[in-house]
Amino acid sequence: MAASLSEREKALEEEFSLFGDDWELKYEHIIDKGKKLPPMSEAEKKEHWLVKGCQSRVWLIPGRNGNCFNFRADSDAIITKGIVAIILELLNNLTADEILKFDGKIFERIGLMQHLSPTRANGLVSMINTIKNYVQPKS
Amino acid sequence: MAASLSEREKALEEEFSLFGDDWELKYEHIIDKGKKLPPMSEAEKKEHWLVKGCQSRVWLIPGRNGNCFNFRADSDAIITKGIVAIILELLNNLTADEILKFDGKIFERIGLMQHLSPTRANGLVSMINTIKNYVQPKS
Amino acid sequence: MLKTDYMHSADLFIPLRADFPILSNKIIHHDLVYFDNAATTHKPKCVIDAIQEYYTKHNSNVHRGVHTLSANATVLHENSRQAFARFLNTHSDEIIFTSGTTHGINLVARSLGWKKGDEIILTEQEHHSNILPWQKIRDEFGVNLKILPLNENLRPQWELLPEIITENTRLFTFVHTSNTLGNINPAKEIIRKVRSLNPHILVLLDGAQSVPHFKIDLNDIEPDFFVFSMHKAYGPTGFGVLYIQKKSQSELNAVFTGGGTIKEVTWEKTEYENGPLYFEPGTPHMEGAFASMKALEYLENIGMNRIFEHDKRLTSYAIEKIKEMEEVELYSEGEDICGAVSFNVKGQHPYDVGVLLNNYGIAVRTGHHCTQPLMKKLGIPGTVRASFALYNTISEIDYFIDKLKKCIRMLN
Amino acid sequence: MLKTDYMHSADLFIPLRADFPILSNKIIHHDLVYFDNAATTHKPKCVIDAIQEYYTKHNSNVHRGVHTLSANATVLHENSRQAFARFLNTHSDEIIFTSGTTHGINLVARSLGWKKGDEIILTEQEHHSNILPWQKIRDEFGVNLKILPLNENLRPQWELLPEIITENTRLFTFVHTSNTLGNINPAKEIIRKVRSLNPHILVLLDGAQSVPHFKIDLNDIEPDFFVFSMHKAYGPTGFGVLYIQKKSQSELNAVFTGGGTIKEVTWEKTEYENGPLYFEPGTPHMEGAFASMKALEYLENIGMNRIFEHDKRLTSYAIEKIKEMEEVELYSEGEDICGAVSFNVKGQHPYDVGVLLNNYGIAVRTGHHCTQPLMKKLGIPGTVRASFALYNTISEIDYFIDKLKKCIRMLN
Ligand SMILES: Cc1ncc(COP(=O)(O)O)c(C=O)c1O
Ligand SMILES: Cc1ncc(COP(=O)(O)O)c(C=O)c1O
Repeated sequence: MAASLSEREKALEEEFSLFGDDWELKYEHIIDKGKKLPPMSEAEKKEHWLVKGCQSRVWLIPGRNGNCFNFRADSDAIITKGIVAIILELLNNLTADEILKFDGKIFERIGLMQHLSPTRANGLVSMINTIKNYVQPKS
Repeated sequence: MAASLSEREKALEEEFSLFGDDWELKYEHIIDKGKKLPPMSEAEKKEHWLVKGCQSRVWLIPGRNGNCFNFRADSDAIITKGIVAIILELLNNLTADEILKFDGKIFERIGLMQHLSPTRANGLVSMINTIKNYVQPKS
Repeated sequence: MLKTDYMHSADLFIPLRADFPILSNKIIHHDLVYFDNAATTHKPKCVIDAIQEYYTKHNSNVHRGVHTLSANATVLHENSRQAFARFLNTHSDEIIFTSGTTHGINLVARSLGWKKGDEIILTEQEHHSNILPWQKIRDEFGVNLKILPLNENLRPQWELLPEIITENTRLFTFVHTSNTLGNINPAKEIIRKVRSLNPHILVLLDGAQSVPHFKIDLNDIEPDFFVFSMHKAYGPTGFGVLYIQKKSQSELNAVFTGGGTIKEVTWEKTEYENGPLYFEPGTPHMEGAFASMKALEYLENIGMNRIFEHDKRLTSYAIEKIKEMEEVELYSEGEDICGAVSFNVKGQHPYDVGVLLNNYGIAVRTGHHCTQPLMKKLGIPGTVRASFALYNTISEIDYFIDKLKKCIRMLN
Repeated sequence: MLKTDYMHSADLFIPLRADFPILSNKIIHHDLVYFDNAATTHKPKCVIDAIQEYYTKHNSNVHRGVHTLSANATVLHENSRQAFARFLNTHSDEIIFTSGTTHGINLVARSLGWKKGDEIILTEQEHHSNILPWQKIRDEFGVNLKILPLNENLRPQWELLPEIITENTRLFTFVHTSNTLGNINPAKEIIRKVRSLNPHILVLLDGAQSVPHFKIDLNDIEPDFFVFSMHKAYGPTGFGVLYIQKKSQSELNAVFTGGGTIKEVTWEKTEYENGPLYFEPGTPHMEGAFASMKALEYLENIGMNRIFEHDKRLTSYAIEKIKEMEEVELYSEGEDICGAVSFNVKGQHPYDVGVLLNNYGIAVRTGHHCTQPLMKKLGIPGTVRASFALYNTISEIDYFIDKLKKCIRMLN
């Protein structure tokens, strides 16, 4: 069975704790994660998959695997892409119930954001909302 | 010959200096002046003679006496009427040249106003402007 | 008996006077007795300090910035929206920041589409800011403006609503608390009644004078639009709120537009934002939002219900005292008056009374209070209005009554 | 050589940094290097203190009050109008107080009457706030919107004016200094040219980015309308000015109205005030007017010409340094740039650059800067923009260039 959301968050915190207070190392790590995330083909980067409300463009394509969800994503900004990569690491192959528990606070805990601001610049809140919207049982 | 504007202002200052800092006496005096100013008949209180920009209504009817001007005025507020009475005391029977020199600062000197504010509440500035407008040689 | 009662309630607020630095100023050698609160209230130290804090710690343009100052300023700005939602018991996506009541009303007037024959109804008590925008709409679009007249007690004749409202009535607008008379209109009941007569009517409630004095529960009152200014509610100047009920937002086509309101702009076409941002073009009054949040917190800490009690008792006490003076004609009478009291000294112009009171350090407002149609109804050029805030006291009213008597003697 | 020169001029301003309390804040353990001044500038202590002074000494509603506080507040308010007239070399009855640039532009757009076939011309450099209001006018009134395109140096092709201007052209509007590129448009010459082609054209000049950097002489430039925001010129938020040339005032039928704008109101008809008050419905942002006056005095004390020299040298120095980096694409080039510099790191998204710079305490703005049509022209999603104020220094630019190099290494 796949690790639970909280287990994954814990693992991520440990991963980032290695860098201590060194933000340069942290960002290099994120940039690295961004680079490693397989890019989408240009054909896939449809308007329809754009997440609204980010300064950089983020495409997010949902998929299912039985009860679990599987997202693919890309961005034209590498740091955003790294953050997207982390979100996918945390949420892919989880059930809707688990995904809906995700609050993004982990990004504060690993020291990447001071607070999840509603600013449209970093589209984190938009990304999370878009994902939740996909997995939310439709009434 | 009638006293000049500056002589009249000086006399007025002396008149008010009697009251020292006692504003109640000053205002009683002004109210008194207001009461003594002959009222206009209702028929004379035409829209046309209204001075714009006072909180109370002020009617001002210009008249001439050779080279000199002669105004009559009334107001529905007694303090305003007292102030109008003072203005008439100061300006009636003077030439345009003299009248155009009037700056209203005397009201600060006799301690009636802290400064000639552009506020529309006390219409002093409007009254002075209206009078000057009448006496201004028309081009 | 009654008096002790008043004293008691008012006394509890006396320590709060220390929160308002301006109150220690002298006016012509007298302590300032500020009874012009319906025009604008003074600000507690926490609000003044908040402005200083804003500019020394947080200042930055909101929304799109990625840098820390900007991200923080954005959080603070949106926190303020949430504070308003909490304060008014509604949702933050219904809170539009404006520069004041007047701006909010104009925004609604201009953002609704009008067609010839539409009807707008307002009461004879309205403030010019809730008259002129509708007059303009009338003149430009051939809309009918209908007036709900006042009865002899100077209250709107609500019982005429069934006659006056038709299927063409598009908007009904009324003042929550009259700035001249101080009477509180029963907004919730009126709005229910209006909707029962025509469910499609939009209702705008002018809360400029209600917000400072009592708890507003928009979830309960349910207007489509609610407007007020923070400068009248212990907050900064240049800042106000327009509440637009979620389901009515789609009726509006924002009249003003510009930076910050869009998703995407091309020469051909612009895709606009949804929600409040759509109505807030340009850099907002960020200091105003921040300081207003602090003002709301200040009021919440005291408690709006206690403020209401205080202001009401002060008002009732003033009414009681004025009624004892037979030289005075009182226009504000009744159990529903809170915050403002209008009167005249018989045979005297309000201006004269105001000027003399000022010499005792007492600031009242005189004139038409931007309600000329109401003055016309009363057949007078204006009134003297004493209006109260949480920092006013019973002894200030006693002082005022005493000096009013002196003024009357001087004028006679 | 050149460098010493820069240093010298910039050095003279270093002591002024102490006037800006926010500059001593730390951002993520770094000194704040604030290069987001085109979004909003910080405020000198005298402006912050003025706000405190306003609320502790002067606060009162202006215009109709007879009491001392109100009379004084009115004097201060009108003094502020006179201060603006002096600052801009014009007359106080041409100064209309607004809530900002965007508000001013919308006010003009909505207050002019339009007919089908009228033409509005604007440049490809405009800010959304100077595009969207005209798009709305186009869509509602069937007015034609014509775009003056940019040449390869990203300057408007002024030489096309004779082609593009016709007898139907009602309004020409352009930005004085581009907020994205920083280029100063030769306003005076352009306006003369436009008028020579059609003397009836109204000209609106968007001064949001010029007022903070150089002396504006409206008597010399002679636009019909001039708009700016004080928050970008060391003043408070929520306050701006719309200048309307006296002889053009009669062309406007104010779109927003309300308390304070009238001589007399009856149900049938309203007689409006003349001059600025006609355009200023509602209680003004009195604190804003007062604090802005202090901001103008602060700038006048330093001298706008010295500020221009300082800001220009800083900008030129930044351009020179950026041009030395071959990984960077610079969009702001030329002798006419002052205050803002836009660039991108080749192959990198501006967002990434902005986020990394922020971690060094450097606040730049990234994105489209509310100039999407210009971005489209450039074929990019956005830029990194560094924009300067009088408190910035040459050594801050050196630090920024150094860290920019680090960021580029991290991203590659
Ligand atoms: C050139 C230009 N015009 C207009 C604006 C809009 O100014 P404000 O947001 O203060 O209304 C700005 C600033 O964002 C600007 O830079
Ligand atoms: C009832 C009422 N409506 C509207 C207004 C206008 O408010 P503002 O001047 O803050 O826009 C006022 C205050 O003057 C008011 O008392």
